Amino acid sequence: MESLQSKAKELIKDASVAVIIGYAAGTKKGKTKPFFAYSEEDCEKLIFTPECVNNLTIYLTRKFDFMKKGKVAIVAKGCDIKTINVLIQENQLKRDDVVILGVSCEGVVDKDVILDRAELTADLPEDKKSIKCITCDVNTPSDFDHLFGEGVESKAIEPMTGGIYDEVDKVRGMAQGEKWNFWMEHFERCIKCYACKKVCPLCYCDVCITEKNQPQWIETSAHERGNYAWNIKRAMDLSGRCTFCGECDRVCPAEIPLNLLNQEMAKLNYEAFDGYRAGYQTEEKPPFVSFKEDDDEGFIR
Amino acid sequence: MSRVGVFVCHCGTNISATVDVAKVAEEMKNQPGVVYTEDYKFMCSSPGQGKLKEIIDEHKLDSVVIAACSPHMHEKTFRNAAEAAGLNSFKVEMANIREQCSWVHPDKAEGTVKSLDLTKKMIEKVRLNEELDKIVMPVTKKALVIGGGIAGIQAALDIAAAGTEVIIVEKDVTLGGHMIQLSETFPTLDCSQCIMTPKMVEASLNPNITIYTYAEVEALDGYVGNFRARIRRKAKSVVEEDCTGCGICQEKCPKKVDNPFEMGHGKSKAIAVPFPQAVPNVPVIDRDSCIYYKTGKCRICEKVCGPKCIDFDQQDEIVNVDIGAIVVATGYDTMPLDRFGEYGYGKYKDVIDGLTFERMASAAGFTEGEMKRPSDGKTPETVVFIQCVGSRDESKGVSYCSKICCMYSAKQTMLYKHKVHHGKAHVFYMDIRAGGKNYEEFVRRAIEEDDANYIRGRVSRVYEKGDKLIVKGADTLSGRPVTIEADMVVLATAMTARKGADKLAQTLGISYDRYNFFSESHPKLRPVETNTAGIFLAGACQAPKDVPETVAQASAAASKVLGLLSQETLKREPITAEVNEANCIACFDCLNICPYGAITSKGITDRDGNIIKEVAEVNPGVCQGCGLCNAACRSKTIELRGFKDNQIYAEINSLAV
Amino acid sequence: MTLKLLKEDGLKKLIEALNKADTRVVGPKRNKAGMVTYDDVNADTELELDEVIGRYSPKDAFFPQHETVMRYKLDGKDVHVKAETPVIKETVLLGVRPCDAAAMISLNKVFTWDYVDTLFTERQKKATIISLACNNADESCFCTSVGFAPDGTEGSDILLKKIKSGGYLAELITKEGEAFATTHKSIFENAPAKADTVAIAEPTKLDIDIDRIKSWLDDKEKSWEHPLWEQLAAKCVGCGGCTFVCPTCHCFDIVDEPYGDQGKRVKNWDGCQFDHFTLHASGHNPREHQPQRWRNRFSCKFKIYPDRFEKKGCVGCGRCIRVCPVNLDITEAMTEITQIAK
Amino acid sequence: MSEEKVENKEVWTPRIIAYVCNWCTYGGADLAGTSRKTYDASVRVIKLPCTGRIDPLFLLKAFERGADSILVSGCHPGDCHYNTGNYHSRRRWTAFRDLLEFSGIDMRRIHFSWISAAEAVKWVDVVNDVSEKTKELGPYTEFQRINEKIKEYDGIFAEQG
Repeated sequence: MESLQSKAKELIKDASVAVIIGYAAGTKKGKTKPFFAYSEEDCEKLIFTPECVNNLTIYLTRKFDFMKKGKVAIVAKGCDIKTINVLIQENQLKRDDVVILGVSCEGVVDKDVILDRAELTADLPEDKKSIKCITCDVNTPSDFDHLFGEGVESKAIEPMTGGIYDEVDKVRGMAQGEKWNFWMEHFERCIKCYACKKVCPLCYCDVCITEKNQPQWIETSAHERGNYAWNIKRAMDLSGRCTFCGECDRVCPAEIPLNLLNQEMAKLNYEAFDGYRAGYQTEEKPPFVSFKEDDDEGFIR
Repeated sequence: MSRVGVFVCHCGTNISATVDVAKVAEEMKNQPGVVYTEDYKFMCSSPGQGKLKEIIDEHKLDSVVIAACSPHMHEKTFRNAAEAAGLNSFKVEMANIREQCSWVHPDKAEGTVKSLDLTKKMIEKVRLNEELDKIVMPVTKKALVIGGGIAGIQAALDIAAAGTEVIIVEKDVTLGGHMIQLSETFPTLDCSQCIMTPKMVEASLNPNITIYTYAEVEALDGYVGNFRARIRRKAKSVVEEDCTGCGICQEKCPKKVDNPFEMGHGKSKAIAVPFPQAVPNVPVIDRDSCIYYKTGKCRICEKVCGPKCIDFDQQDEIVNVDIGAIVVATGYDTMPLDRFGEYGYGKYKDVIDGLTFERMASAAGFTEGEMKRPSDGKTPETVVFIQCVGSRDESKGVSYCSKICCMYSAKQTMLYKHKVHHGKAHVFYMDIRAGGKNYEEFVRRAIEEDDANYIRGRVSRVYEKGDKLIVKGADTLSGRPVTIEADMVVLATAMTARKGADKLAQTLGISYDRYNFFSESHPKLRPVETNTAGIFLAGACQAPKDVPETVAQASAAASKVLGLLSQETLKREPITAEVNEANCIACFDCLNICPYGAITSKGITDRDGNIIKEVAEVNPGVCQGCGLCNAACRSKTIELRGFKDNQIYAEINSLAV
Repeated sequence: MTLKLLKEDGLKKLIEALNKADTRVVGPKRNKAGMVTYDDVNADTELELDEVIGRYSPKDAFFPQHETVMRYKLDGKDVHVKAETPVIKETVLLGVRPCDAAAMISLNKVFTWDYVDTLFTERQKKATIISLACNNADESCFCTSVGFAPDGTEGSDILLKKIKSGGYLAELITKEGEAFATTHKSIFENAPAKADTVAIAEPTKLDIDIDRIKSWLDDKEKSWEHPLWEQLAAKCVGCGGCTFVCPTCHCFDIVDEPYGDQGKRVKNWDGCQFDHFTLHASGHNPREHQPQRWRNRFSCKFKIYPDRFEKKGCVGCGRCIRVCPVNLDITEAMTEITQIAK
Repeated sequence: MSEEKVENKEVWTPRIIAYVCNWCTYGGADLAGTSRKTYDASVRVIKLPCTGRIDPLFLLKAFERGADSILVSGCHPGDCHYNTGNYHSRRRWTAFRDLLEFSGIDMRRIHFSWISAAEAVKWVDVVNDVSEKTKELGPYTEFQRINEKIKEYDGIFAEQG
């Protein structure tokens, strides 16, 4: 990643950017951490490995102050750039305010996978990859200002198949009662820590509905009723927006399969709304704020 | 704690027969916040309203629930009464225990249980109702009329007559619309040009009327009393102000083109007025046909023009106008006939439509009023008129009746007979619909005095044999097949909505039906209003109409406009969205979803005037209170007054089992 | 201190006996998602005693994440209010780690400090803690760096140590522990003179001096606005995972949950890492930025706790490190401050 | 046990919450009244300006508050008083229905319809059909179990409620 470091240094040196949001080695084996480089010296700590799982675009949102510091550079994988696109689409970010240091990526590690040093240089085996990487078609970023890592071809995939979508299909195939029990078993474990929303770059509301109690749509208690309402509300709010960075699923201390919920919605949006996939463009209006007169209404009598 | 008064109406026995109103009143006493309840025979009666006022005053009520009929029936009544007693009118809610309870649930026990629920639900809601003030808006005292046919002209003249400024936007080169194409009009047979031309001239001379021809409304912003229309004035390539209308350019122009005004039968020029009495009498260069625009050479018109008003480089001009009210009078089209192969239209030159016949019969038309069939110019000895071509025909055409064809076909047989005394007119009809003043008499005259042969039945086929058209049909009264050797066939084509009417409706934000005719607000009681306040309808853009009806509706629309514009300010319901600026994060889903463009971005500035954040802002004048934004907002930062989340929550929660 | 022996089938018998006595047993157990948490145990086979440590702390046994404290019901114009008096069973915390046992003492100080939270103290009073000394530690364990030990006895009534050949050596720490062993004397047998126990884990000893950290924190001039907070915690996304898994974090929120014309007042876990935790009704937030919130959590552990309760606020269980999605490592801060404060 | 069930069934009447728009379906329901058409009394109407105002949260809360079935009804496409409100809501419902179905909600308990102000008969038919189906299905115990569980867990205020 010498070229990434030297480009970063260059950007800092000629003051093109105020800060570079990237990754550095973590404190524990197999861990990396989000890192903010303000000086040329800092830039030497920047890395990019398959352990760089975080979606750093959260630091571009209003939840943080980085965008107030001036122009910001960010190390972003193809999947992270999808989030950037949605943020642009939703008026949260201006493309010109960010320098995208795109990194080619053949997959990052799944949660709880800790790689040996030797594995780090070799190709990452499929079973150690995060599930989002199985269906990735943006291995080489679609939009960037500078690209690092050559020769990685974006895979051609059939959208909404394989990987998580096979899991989605499994749940779709369950009987109604089975589905209910499946989700209740999961939601029962929810501890309402809201780590899912906190880590999500698209949950950027200043005041979340969960913080309102007049009225109290989402009960604060971590019981199934409140947990169900919360998880459904969140999946609904991310419908047509979620870019499958998988961060919520990764951070959930209760191991609730949040990817399943969000990707069900992604699949639905793709199927019902003309192949819409969030994060692949910045101009089109998202499905929930647009419509077609001939949208399907088979369910309405 | 709130002070709610609950009034349970018997509605005579309409409610009390199937709802235990006394029990409802009694049980509601126990509801939190309720300080007074009563059941009463007729709440909407004068004594009932008097009682309401009295109790509001006596018990210092801050909210009222009337459990009675539908709010659509009497909400206004009770809100006005409460307001008269000093209560904010939005602190009154109705529980619908009549239409949605006593009248539909005959079981008294069930009805009473439901009434209790419904009343309790509204108590819970009304306690959270906010005091709202009606929105006061200024009024721009100027009107816009879209369409310069008889409807538009009539509406404009009536509005202008009251001293109000009005703008006519006409898509065509001239005013006049379809009516100026007609030869003579039923049921009086007076010449259309003779009665229409003076109106056109009157409009053009009226100082209160501004006319934009060759222009279209491209966009509309704003709301009742405060619209802003963007009008595109297409380049005429002629400086209108300088043109004297001498006509020399048209005379010298070397490029002949088909004349659409003559239904393609006469010829016109690349620079022309459609007909000599056009208003304004200013020619327009048809850039698609003009030799200069194609080859860069010619410019003959420029050379011959005395006042030098030819401007080949003229650009479209955008005019923004502020107006308070709009009359839409865009008229109709006729149905394309390619679907009716059996009548041979397009295949045989002598099968023509009604409008072509009008031009043929017109003294100023392409035959100068003589009956000459298009194929060889011979005088047609036998003419067959076929009615309901496309109308009342769900399979190939439209299901509605085009309304005017019975009358104009009768008229056309008469015009024909008056010109070809020995000729014979046959009319195939389904039913004769002559329901207007002197209409039936007019049809009888065609039959009895002018010898038209009316055959009840449909034509199955028209085909050529020699120089004749063989019309095969059936006489359903006698049950026999009929074959007529005709020289000319005239089709009474269905009236349809203007092409692009749906697009205009979307631009204006008015609704339209499945045939693209614009929808009136109520078919009986609000026939000239649209559902968008401040926009009115006149003429055949709403449904097929004849001239007298069109003129009547135009005058009606004008009176609605004048009524509206006579007010200094308008008051409207404050059921509009509001933004919590502290929490708004400007994702603008609300802005994107709003059907009215009522939401815009606003910068919040600090003391030094620096923009520190962007938020959504609602223009309460434009907002119609649909609440789409409220549902779309993920954090419920934009809410609809009167239907806020806590109010709906209270309703749902009150129904907990 | 008395030593006893639990034979190989000792835990089995113990759980059976406790079940019979209608005593609640809480121990490390694998849930349906595959994580080990502390939950109700009905058989020794459910116990996951080899897991380094459970995902969450066992504090939930005394301080449930969701607890009703009061109920109300509207009755006409009246409101009936009823304090909650749940049935609290005798409970045994079995196989928890010594660090967690120690943490329960720290927690107790909070709930008995100014107001005695009887729901908490009742639960604690009725509980016997039988902890299990650690034979394994992972990279995140740091108890020895903050003055605790993998075989520490603080907070435990009984400490078990695994015997190589099977069974456990039981150290009866407290009077309650002794009484418990007496009640179950058929299970707690006399210990042999010498038992060969499995080696105790040795978590990496970090270069941390908590006294020095405390005095640095005491010196607010130096520490309060130190750039270190920003450097370390700028990346914190405020997910609060650390507070929910921490055995000594104890903040809660009290809210009303209505249901039709009735409802209840509940006490739910809250955390200082959430942005609205300190948000005032006015809109002002004294801890506006995440690094300030993280400074609070750090100070709470290493200054406020010792100042107010003369107890350590951190027992080195390492859960916050394991759960953190951005690798915000509390030991990194402790190591750095130890250096700075030199 | 079985006896108890039978007894319960006799006293149980379904609770159906209908979210309807002010202009079309509410008008249709009113017309049913003025035309004195009778129908099942288990429906409780909550009036909103437009189906576009109906939030998925309303449906969740209705189930949380014990609804056995839910009806959402508005203007036919093209009839919306607000031009496009029902088009937007149709999209929202497409997604939300899918989510509910995916998460195991019994979709036989959620109904959508377009009922114009003229369609009193349709209103009557739809309401009757929904309540009939709901009666066939019985109370929505699967969902209510969450409520019951919470009550049980806490030892509800049962004696006074």
